[in-house]
Amino acid sequence: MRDERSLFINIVALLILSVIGFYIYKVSMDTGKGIKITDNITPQMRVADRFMNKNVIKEESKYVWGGTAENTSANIVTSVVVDYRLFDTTLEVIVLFVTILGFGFVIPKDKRKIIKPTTILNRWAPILMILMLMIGGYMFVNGHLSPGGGFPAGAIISTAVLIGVLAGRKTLSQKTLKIIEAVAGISIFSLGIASFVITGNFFQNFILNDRIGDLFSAGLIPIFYGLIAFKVAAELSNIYFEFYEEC
Amino acid sequence: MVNRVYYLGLIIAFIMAFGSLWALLTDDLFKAIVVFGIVSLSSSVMFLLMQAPDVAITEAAIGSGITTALFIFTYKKLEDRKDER
Amino acid sequence: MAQLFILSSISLLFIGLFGVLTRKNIVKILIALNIMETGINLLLVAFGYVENGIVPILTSNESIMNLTKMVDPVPQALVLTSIVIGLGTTAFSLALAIRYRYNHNSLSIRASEEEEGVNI
Amino acid sequence: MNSIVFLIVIPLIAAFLSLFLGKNDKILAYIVTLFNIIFSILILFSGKIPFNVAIGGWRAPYGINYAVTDLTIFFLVLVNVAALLALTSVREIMEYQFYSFYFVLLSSTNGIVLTGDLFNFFLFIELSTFAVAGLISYKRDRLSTGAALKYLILSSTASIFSLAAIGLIYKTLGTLNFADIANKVNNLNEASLSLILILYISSLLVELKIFPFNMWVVKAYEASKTSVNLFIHGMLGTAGIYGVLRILLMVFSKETGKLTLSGNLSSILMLFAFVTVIIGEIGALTEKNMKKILAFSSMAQLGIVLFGISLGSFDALKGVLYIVISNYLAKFVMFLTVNEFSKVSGSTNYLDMKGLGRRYPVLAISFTISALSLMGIPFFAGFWGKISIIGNAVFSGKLELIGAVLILIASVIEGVYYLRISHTFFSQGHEREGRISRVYCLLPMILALVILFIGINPDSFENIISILLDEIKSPEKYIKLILSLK
Repeated sequence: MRDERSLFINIVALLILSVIGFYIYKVSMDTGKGIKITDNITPQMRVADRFMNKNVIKEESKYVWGGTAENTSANIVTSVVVDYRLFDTTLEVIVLFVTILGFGFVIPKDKRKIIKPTTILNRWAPILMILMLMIGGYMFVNGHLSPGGGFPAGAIISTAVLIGVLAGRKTLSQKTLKIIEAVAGISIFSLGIASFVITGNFFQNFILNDRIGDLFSAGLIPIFYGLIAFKVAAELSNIYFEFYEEC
Repeated sequence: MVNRVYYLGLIIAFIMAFGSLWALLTDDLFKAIVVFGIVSLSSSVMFLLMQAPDVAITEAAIGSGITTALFIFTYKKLEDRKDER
Repeated sequence: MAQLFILSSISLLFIGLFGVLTRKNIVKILIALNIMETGINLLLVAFGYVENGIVPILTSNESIMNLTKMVDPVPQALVLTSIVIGLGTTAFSLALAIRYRYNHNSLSIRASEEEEGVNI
Repeated sequence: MNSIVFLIVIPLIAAFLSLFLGKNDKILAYIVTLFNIIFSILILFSGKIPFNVAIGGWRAPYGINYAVTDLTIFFLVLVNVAALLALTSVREIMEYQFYSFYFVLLSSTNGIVLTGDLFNFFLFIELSTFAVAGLISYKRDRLSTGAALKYLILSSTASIFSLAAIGLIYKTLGTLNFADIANKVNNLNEASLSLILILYISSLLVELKIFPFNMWVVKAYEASKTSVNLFIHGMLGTAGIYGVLRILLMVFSKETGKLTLSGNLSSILMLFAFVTVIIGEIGALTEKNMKKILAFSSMAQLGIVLFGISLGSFDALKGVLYIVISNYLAKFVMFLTVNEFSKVSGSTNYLDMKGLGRRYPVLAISFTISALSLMGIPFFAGFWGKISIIGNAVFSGKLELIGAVLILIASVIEGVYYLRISHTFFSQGHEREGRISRVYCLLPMILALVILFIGINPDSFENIISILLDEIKSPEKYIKLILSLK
């Protein structure tokens, strides 16, 4: 009885999938006129062209390495994430905030006891933590020059807290984490409002006239990435504390 | 040179496809979680082949590392509950 | 190369969808959902891929000359967002799953119907 | 008018502040909601509509933009007023998480209505999904956990589809801006367009409670508090209707000035709407639990709305707007009434509410008025909607004719179960101890009077609707507004 039912569900699912697959195949083979899904379109035919040439405001502007532009982040993905589409990123931070809030709200409060750690873990934990903090810090400070950025940096910093938890060392309390989270979140939006007061536009990068490729370039981007990193780290560390009892 | 990269991509694509099928069809929950972690990690290599190092780092840290850790914590918590009964 | 990327990501998408539709264990469903999310992220980045493209990061003056060879940065930016959303979904639904297990003493998605005595 | 972004930023800051305020959260919630209402009404009367705001100073197709037009401001006021009305039904002290979720829901529904960017729209929908899932699971008991889990899994599956659609749009048209897409959509292949649309709409259909995505509705309504039901109905549902209107009719419409969904898609949507109406009406007929009945009924009403949209004519659209407003008001009256009655009778089964209508005639009469409006009895608000949808559908084609007959049958079924409930309210019952304060009777009465006013005097509302229809008729104005901005 049970097996027959699961077999039936499997067959129905395969049918649905094959219908969708057939539909996608048909669409990709369709020879109507107009742009097709299978057409080969390069970034130069999309909005990305302006992002890469950094000429959204002035059409004919050009830039060189070490010069200034409307956006001075050397990593173009970062410039899209934290400047051209900054509002998306702030909303993403809110998504993480809401889900972690819901996580802490819903999860049952019987926490695991930490088994007494071995000497090796206990000894090496501070060194590992400092290493993790350094890598995370490097990542968000250099987010506008090299791959990386606030989100992985936050994740790496939070692993430092995780190691602390597993090694049974007292690092942070949940109350502190909550305060870090709220302060970082509020300051992201206050920076947005500050830019409204200064320039008249929300979430504008109002520190200008620096050079592409410098460590201190890209205006507000490193600041935003730093705030995001601390917020993400605080939120993810909160998850570990929900699972494990603090020592 | 291009060929070698292509074969690497092919191998990773097979690993991902078989890994995800295995993760879904196996009965052992813990095995499924670990295999899912492998799938996620190999997808980050795939991102690297697609010239997207930013995404690769984020996927490796968040998609592969922390998501898998969350699954394992959940598994442990559910195991604890089983012991009580 | 682009074809390989698109095909592999679509296969992941379909395998994940199959899992979401057929699995009964909630944690399994969440794993399937995550596989789907990985697939969609790969698909989005694959849409921005250019044959023999280079990384969209400026390292010197020559890379500014090579802007036309760069892969599309916008899908990568979107995927950065969608990865974090995936983490959020997973975290929230795992917490709900734990609570569900405590309430129903079962991880089956149809647990409430089974308890009510509906004959399946 | 760059300050329009405050409508979204202020609730988000309040969401962070609510972590620390404890019992004062309720006051903060009222302050923020009132701020949103007053701000949106100020914009309505500022005389600067329509205008466009580029966030961060990046102009329209490149950055994210917020466009405020007549349609936007209409739904903006509806959403914010719904938030205030629903907030009045929060009586007991809630934990701070409730208010955090509420603030995020408020800001995300405002954002859904305001935004002019595809990916931003998707993010706001995700945000509202998480907030609603948190609100549904607020009770943390058996029912609510399961309901929230199912809702979360369903909507995240649907959101993955819409993410695929966003990717396809970006691959083919190379842009994410609504106006730019509407500008370029004529170049797109017919088959590709329908694939993209069907993938993208899936996440909206979850919000609209349409057939393949509606198994979450009944359990979620049953498991959650009345205020949460009102949040889902008034804020999320209204914003979802706005999304469908904007995306189906203005962004992805192939011919300007004419409503043409591509042929297959409109019949698919119609079939979905039929099944939704059938499920809703039959489900409501067999249920005894008032909350479940209202959930099924709102499902059926939204099915009618989708049917009207997929008809593809402007007269039907007029009817759709009437049904939207009538359903919006009527469900508020019904949920508030049921909330009060169930507190007195101690259960949500309507058979236990016998005789309450005699003691509290104001509430029961308001309930009956809104039921009559939902059924489409002449000279109630819903009548003008149903008459123009049916009148349009009868002469359009075979499938449309079936739809018209189905709506008529549905009205009869609605009549059966709603009048059964009203009859139960007014029949002889035994005495009870609980009392309902007069203050709580006031709000349903006012809303019922509004329904009556619109029904008797539809010309007053007709003016607003004709302004909205003018905007939908000419998407090129929207395109011009956004793309010409420096």
